[in-house]
Amino acid sequence: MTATLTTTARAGWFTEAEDRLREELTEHFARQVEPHIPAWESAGEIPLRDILTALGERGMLGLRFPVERGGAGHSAWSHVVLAECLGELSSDSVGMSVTVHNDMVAPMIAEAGGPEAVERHLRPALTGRHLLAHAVSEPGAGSDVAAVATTAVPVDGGYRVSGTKQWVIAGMYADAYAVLARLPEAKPPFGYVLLMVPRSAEGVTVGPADPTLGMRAAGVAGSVRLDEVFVPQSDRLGGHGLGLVTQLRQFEPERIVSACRALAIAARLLRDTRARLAERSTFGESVGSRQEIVFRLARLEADIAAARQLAYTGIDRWVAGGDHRTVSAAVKLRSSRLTRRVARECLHLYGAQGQLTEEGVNRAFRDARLFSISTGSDEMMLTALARLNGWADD
Amino acid sequence: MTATLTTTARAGWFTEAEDRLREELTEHFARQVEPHIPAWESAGEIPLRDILTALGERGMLGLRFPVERGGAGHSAWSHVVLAECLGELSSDSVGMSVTVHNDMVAPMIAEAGGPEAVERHLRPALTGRHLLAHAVSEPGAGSDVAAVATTAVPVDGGYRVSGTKQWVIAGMYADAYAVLARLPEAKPPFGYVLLMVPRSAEGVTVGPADPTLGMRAAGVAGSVRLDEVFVPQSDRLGGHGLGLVTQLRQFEPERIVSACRALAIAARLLRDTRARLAERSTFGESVGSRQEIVFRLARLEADIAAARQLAYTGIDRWVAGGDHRTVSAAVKLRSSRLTRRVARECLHLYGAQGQLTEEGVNRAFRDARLFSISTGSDEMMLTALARLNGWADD
Amino acid sequence: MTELSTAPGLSTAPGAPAPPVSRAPGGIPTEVFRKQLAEFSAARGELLAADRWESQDPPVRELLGAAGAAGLFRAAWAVDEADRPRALWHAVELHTAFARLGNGAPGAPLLTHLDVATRLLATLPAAPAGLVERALDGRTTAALAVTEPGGAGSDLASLTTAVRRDKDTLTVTGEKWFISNAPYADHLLVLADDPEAVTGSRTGPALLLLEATAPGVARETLDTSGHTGLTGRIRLDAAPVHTVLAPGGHGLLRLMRHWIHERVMVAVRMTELASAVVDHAAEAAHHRRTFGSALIANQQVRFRLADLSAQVLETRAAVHHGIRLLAEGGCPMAYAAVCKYRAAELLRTAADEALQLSGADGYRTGHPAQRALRDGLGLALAGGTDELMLLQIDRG
Amino acid sequence: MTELSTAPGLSTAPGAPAPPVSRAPGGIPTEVFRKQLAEFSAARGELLAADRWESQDPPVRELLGAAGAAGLFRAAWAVDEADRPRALWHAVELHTAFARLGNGAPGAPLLTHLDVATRLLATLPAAPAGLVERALDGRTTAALAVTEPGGAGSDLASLTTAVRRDKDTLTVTGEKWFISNAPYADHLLVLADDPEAVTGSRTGPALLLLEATAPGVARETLDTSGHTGLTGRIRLDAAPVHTVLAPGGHGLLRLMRHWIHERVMVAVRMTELASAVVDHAAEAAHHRRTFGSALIANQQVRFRLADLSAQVLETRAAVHHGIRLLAEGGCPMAYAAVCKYRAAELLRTAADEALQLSGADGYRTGHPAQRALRDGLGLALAGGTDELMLLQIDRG
Repeated sequence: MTATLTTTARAGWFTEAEDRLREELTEHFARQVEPHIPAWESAGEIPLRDILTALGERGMLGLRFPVERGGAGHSAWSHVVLAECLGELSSDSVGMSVTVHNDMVAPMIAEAGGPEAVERHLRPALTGRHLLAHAVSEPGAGSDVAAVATTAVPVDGGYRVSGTKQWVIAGMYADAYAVLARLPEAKPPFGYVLLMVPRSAEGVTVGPADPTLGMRAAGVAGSVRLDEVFVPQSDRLGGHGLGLVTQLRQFEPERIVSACRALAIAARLLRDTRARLAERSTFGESVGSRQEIVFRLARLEADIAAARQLAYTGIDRWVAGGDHRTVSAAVKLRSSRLTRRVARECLHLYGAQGQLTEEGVNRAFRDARLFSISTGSDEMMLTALARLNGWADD
Repeated sequence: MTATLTTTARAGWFTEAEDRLREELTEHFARQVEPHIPAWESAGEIPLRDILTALGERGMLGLRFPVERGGAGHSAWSHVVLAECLGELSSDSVGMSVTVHNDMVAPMIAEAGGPEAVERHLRPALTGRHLLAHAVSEPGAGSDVAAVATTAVPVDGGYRVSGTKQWVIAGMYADAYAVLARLPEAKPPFGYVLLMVPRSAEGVTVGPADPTLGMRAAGVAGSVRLDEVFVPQSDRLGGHGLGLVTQLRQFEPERIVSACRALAIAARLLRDTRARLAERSTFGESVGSRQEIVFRLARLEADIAAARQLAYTGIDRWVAGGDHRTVSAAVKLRSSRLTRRVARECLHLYGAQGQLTEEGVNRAFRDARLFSISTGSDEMMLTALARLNGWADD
Repeated sequence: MTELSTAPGLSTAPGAPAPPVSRAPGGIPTEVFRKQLAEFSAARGELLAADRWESQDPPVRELLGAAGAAGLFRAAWAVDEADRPRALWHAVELHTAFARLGNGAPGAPLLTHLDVATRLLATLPAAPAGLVERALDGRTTAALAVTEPGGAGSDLASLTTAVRRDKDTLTVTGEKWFISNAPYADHLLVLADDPEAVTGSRTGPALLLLEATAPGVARETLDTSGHTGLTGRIRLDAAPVHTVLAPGGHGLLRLMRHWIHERVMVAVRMTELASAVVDHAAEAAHHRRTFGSALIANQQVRFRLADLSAQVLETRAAVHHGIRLLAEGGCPMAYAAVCKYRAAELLRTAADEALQLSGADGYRTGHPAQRALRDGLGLALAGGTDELMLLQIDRG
Repeated sequence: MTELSTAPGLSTAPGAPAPPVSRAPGGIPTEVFRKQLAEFSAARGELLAADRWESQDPPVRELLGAAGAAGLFRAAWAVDEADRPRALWHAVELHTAFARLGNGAPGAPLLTHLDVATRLLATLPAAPAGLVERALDGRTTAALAVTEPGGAGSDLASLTTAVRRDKDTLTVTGEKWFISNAPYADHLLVLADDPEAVTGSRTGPALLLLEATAPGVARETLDTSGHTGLTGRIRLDAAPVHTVLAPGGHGLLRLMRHWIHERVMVAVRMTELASAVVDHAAEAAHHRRTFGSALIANQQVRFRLADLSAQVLETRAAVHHGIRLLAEGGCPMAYAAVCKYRAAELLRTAADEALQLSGADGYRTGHPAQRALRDGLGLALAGGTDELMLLQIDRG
C-alpha cells in the first residue's frame, strides 16, 4: 500500500494517543523483534516469552482490559494498533502467537474469569511472564467446535478433564491452555465448560506438531493430551455449562482483530513488493513501472483499502456495543481470502527469488495461507453469513 | 484469437472435406447473411426461413443424418463446422435459431422419429422450408425438465396435449414444436412423451415474449399454449413413456455443439477487439500494444484454445461411440462461462462505444449471457458433473 | 443488508472499559429525510415505475421537477461549509433510497443533476446567478459534456471540440457523446480546447456554459444498452458561448477537483444498486423453486449470496469512509478512485451473479439484476474508467 | 477423472451414419507400459515414499538408476523419427503415473532428466558420444543451467555468465541458480554469453557442456519451498568447458526449439498433478466429517470439485493436443505456451482449492495438495514464466 492510502484509510478511526502507541510499537518491533526474525525462523523457534515480557514491561499488553483486571482501560482500538504492528513483522509465527495470548485467551479471562483466574492467569499474562494458548481444535472435530470429545467430569471443587487437543498454536511455548470440554450431559449449545489448564498440571502432556506449510516457528503443539487433569472451579471461564457460549462469543471480536493483522500483512507485502519491483529491471525497463504490474498492484491496494474500512467498522460496532456478528464474519472471509491472494501475487512477482524458503515473501505466502483455514475458515464464515442473513439451512 | 492458434487448434480434428465445407459456409454467410444483420437486429426480426432455405438448397442442413432420413451421411464434425461458422456471425439470434432447428430438434426426429415423422417434419426441415423449435421450458419448471406440467392424455390414435410452454427460441418463426409432455401416470424418468406439434394444429396459440437482454431478433415465443391439441401417434419421437429419456439423451451431444458455437463467438470477439484496439490510441500509444491489454487478451486466447480441445474431444467421443456425458457437461460449463467472460472483457475494452446497443460487441455481450442460463445452466452442469463423478447428493 | 447504512447506536456494552463512542462515518441524523424519501416514492409511484425507464423517453424532467418541488435536492445541499457533512449524508440517503426505486434507473438522472451538474456549477464563481437555485428547485438542469467520440474517455489532452472567437462572440464547434442527461438539459457545461486563448490568457481546456437551445446545438438520444434513454450526443456547430465558466488552461483543474466528489457519489450509487440486486436475489431465492425445493435450500446459492453480501458490506464501509473524508474536505484523489473502482467491480459481479441466480427470469428486461448489469457498464465509465482509477491509486 | 488419458474405444454407436473413427490425440497402445509403471512403483515403494522427498537429500540418483534399469526411459524414447509418436505418448504415461507417486515429487527429477537434459542433448550433434545412452540407462544425468540470479528468468539477453579463452582451454565464469537436478548432475549444460566469439564465429549465447566435478564448479542445494532438495545453485569460477554444444549466437536458438517440447511435457505433468490432488480431495471428502456429515454431502464442496474436474478435463484435452502436434513435428511456440500457461493456472487453482477443502489437514507438510501447491509455484517458472507464455501467445 502507498503510505498515503494507509494514512487515508485510518483517518477518523484512531486517536492521537493511538497514533503515538503505533509509533512506539513500530519502533520497538523494528529494533527488538524484526532484526532477529531470520535467525528465529531459521531455528524454527521464537523467544515468545521474551517478546511478550518486553511488551508487558512497556505496558502494551491487555490495553483494552479494565484497570481492575490488570489492563489499561483503553478501548479495543489499541489492540487494533497492536494487531496492525504485528502484521508489519515478517514472521506471522510472532504475530499469531502474540495474538493467541493477548487477543484470544486473555480476553476470555478478562471477561469471563473469576477473581482467582484473573490473579492466576490474566495479571501474570499481561506482564508477559505467563504464556497463554488456546487448546480448542480436536482430531475429527475440525472447525465444528461443538463436536469436542474432551470431557470435564464435575468433581469436588472442580473438574476432571480428559481428552486430546491438537494444532495448538504456541502450545509448545505456553504455560496454560484455555480448554473447551463437554460435560457428560452436554447438549449444544449448553453443557460445556471452558477451563484454564496449567501446562504443569498433573496429567498434561504436550507434543510438537508435524511440519506445516507455514507458521514454522509458532511452536505449534501437535497434541495437548489431558489425562484426568484436575482443574479447580475457580479456573473456569464463564458459568458451568456455558463454556461453548463464552467461547463462541469470543470468536466474533477476535476475528475482526485477526482480520486487522491479516490486512496489515497484505499491505506490508504490497509495499515491499512495490519497492522491490522498482529496483528490478528486465529488458531494460523497471519492472514496477510496467502497466500490467501497476494495475495488478493497484487492484490489490484498492481491495485492501476497502477491507480495512470493513474491519474498522466491525471494531467500531463492537466497541460501541452494536451487533458486530455479520461484519465479523464478512471481514474475516474477505481479509483471509485477500491476504492469501496478495501473498500469492506478490510471491509470483518475486520470480525465482520468491521460491527460497528464507525469503520474507515466501514465508508470508506460507504463513498467510492459514487465515482461510483457522480461527473460522472461509466456509464457516460463509455459513455464518448466510445464517445471520436469515437464509435457512437445508 | 490469432489465426495461427485457431488453425493449430483444429489440426488433426477436421478432414479436408470439412475444411472445404467451412470455406463454403464462411463465404455464404459473409455474402448472404452478415451484411443484413444490422438491419435485421434493428427490426428485431430475422428471415429465418430464408436463411434456412438457402442452407438447405446448398445441402448444408442435417449433414450428419443418414441419407435414408434426408441427411448427407456425414459425421457430426460437419455440424461442428456449421456451429463454428454460426459463431462467426455477429448475431446469435441467427446462430441460436439455426442451431435449435438443425441441432436440437432435427436430431431427435432423425434418431427417434418414425417414418411418418421423418417425412412430415425432418425431410422438409432439411430443405429449410419447415421450421422447427423446441418447446421444453415451462413456467415454474426452469431447468428441471422432469417437472413439466404439460400433459398428454392417450386417446385413440394419438394424444391430447394441454399445457403452456415458455421461452421458446425461434418459437415465433417455427412451423412445428418438439413438445415434452407427461402422461397422466408419469413417474420420472418414465411416463413422458415427446411429440412434434405443428403450429397450425387446432388448439395451438403462440405469443411473443417480453423483451430480453439479448437474442432480440430470435423470435422468442413467450408462450406456446396447447389446448387439447391432438397429436397422432406417428408424430411421437421415441417410445410411449420414453419421452424424457429421449430428450435427456439428446441434450448431451447438443451441448457440445452449442459449446463449439459459443467458443467460436468468443474467438471472433477476441479477434475483432484485437483489431479495433490496434487502430485505437490514447496518450499517443496504440491501445492494443499496451502490456496489460496484451496479457489480458492472451489469457483469454489461452482459455479459448484449451476449451476448444475439450469440445473437440467431446465431439470425437460422441462420434466414436464413447461415453461423452462428462465431457459434455464440462465443456458446456467451461465454454458458457468463458464466452460470458470474453464478451464482458471485450465490451469493457470497447469503452464508451461498446455501450451502444447497435455495436456488435454490445449485442454479443447481451446474446452470449444466455449460454450460462439456457440449454443446461452452469449450475445444472456442475450438478451433472458431480453426479457423473460419483459424488453423492445430499 | 442495510445495517451499515446508518451509524450504530451508542448503547453500553457490558464490560467494555472505554466509553462506547462510535468513530464510524456518519452519525448525522437522517431519519426525517428518509421518511421524506419514502413519502415521495409512495406519492410519485407513477414517475418511478421501472417500465417507464425502459423507454427511450423516460420522465426525467418530471422526476427532477417533482424531486425539486419536494425539497429533496435542497435537503442534500449544504448552505455553508459547516453544513457540508449534513448535506453529504443526506445525499447518501437520497442515492441509497433511489437505488431501490424503479430498478434503480431514476437514480441515474437524479445523481447527474445534483452531484454532477449542479454541484460543479456551484463551485464556479462565474456561473450565472440563480442557476444553482433553479436547479435545486428542479426547474432547470444542466449536462456536463466532456467525452468525445474516438478518444478514450480518460485522454482529455486530445480534445477536438474547440472554442474560437467569431467577431464579438465566442463559439464552440465539436462533438460530445455519452453525455448523461443531455437530452433533458437546459444548459450544457462544455469542456473545449481553447487553442488561441480567446477565453483568457492561456491556451488549453476551458469550461463553457451553453444554452441547450442555442443555434448550432444539436442533440440526440443515444441508443445505449444501459441508462436507457438517458444519454445523449451533442453536436456543436459554431454554437454561441453563454458564459466562460473557467478560462483556457483552467477547465481541467476545476473538473479534477469536482471528480473526487462525483466519483465517491457514483460509488455510493453503485454500491446501493448492488445491495438492492443482492437483496432481491435472496428474496427471490426463497420463492423460486427448482427440483422440488426453494432455491435458497441450495447451499451453493446461500454461499454465493453470503459472499456477495460480504462484498456489499465491505464496499459500503469503504464508500462511507469516502463520504467522511469528503465531509472533512480531505478526500484524496487516490481514495476516491478506490471507492469508484471497488464499487464498479462490486456492481459488475453482483449484477451478473444475481442475474445467474434468477435463471431465465433474470434474462428478462425489467428484472432488477438485468437492469443493474446494463447500467453498471455505463456507471463503470462515468467519472473515469477502471484503468484511470487504477492509475490514480498507483500514484497514491 | 482419467477418462481422457487414453484414446476412446472404437465401438459402433447405434445410428451414427459415419464410420466411428476417433480423431483424438493418442491412439497409441500404452497398456503394456502402464503395467510396467505399476510394477515399478510396487517394487520400488521405498524410493517413492513421500517423506523421503521432503528432505534436502531426496533419492534422486537411486530413482534415476532404478528407472533407467527398469527401462522406463527407453520406453519413452524414440529410436527414429517414425517412432516419435509412440515415444511421446509413452512419456505422457510416465509423467501421468509419476504425478500420483510420492505426492508427485519423484516425477520432478525424472522429467528434468528425460525431457529437459537428455532430450536436449539428443538434439545436439556436438554432444559426446554415449552420453544420451548412459542417461537413458539412468547411469548419468545432466542439468540445464540457464537462469541467473538478479535477472528475470525470461530475460536471457542479459546473461552475465560468460565463456572466455584461457590459453588453450575455454572456461566459464558466472553463477546460475534454480537449476533443477543440479545437485545430482554429472554434467551441466550451461548457457553462457560468448562476448569474444571464442566458441565460434559469432558472439552471443553459447551452450556448453561442463563436467559437474570439474575444478571451478561449486554446487549447493537451494532451500526452496517447492521441489524440496531438487534445485541448486551453481557457481562457475573459470570452470573448463568440456564440449561446445552450440557455439556463440546459436545457443538460444537451440533452446527455443527445445523449450517447445519441455513446456508441453511440463504441462502434462502439471495437469496430472492437478488431477491427482482433485481426486485426492474428492476421495478425502467422503471420509472427512464436519458437523455430523461427510464433507461431500455439502453441495458447495461438490460444486467446487466438479468445477475443478472440468478444468482438469479441459487442460488435459489441450495438453494432449499439444502432444499430438509435437508428435507430428508441428507444435507452434504459441500453442506450447497455451499448454504451459493453462496447466500452471490449473495447478495453482486446484492445489489451493484442494488444500482449502482439506482444512487444517491440508496445511500439514506431507499432504498432497500442500506439496502440489509448493511444487506448482516452481513449475510455473520452469521453462518460462506465465508472462513469457502470454507474450508468446500474443505473437501467435
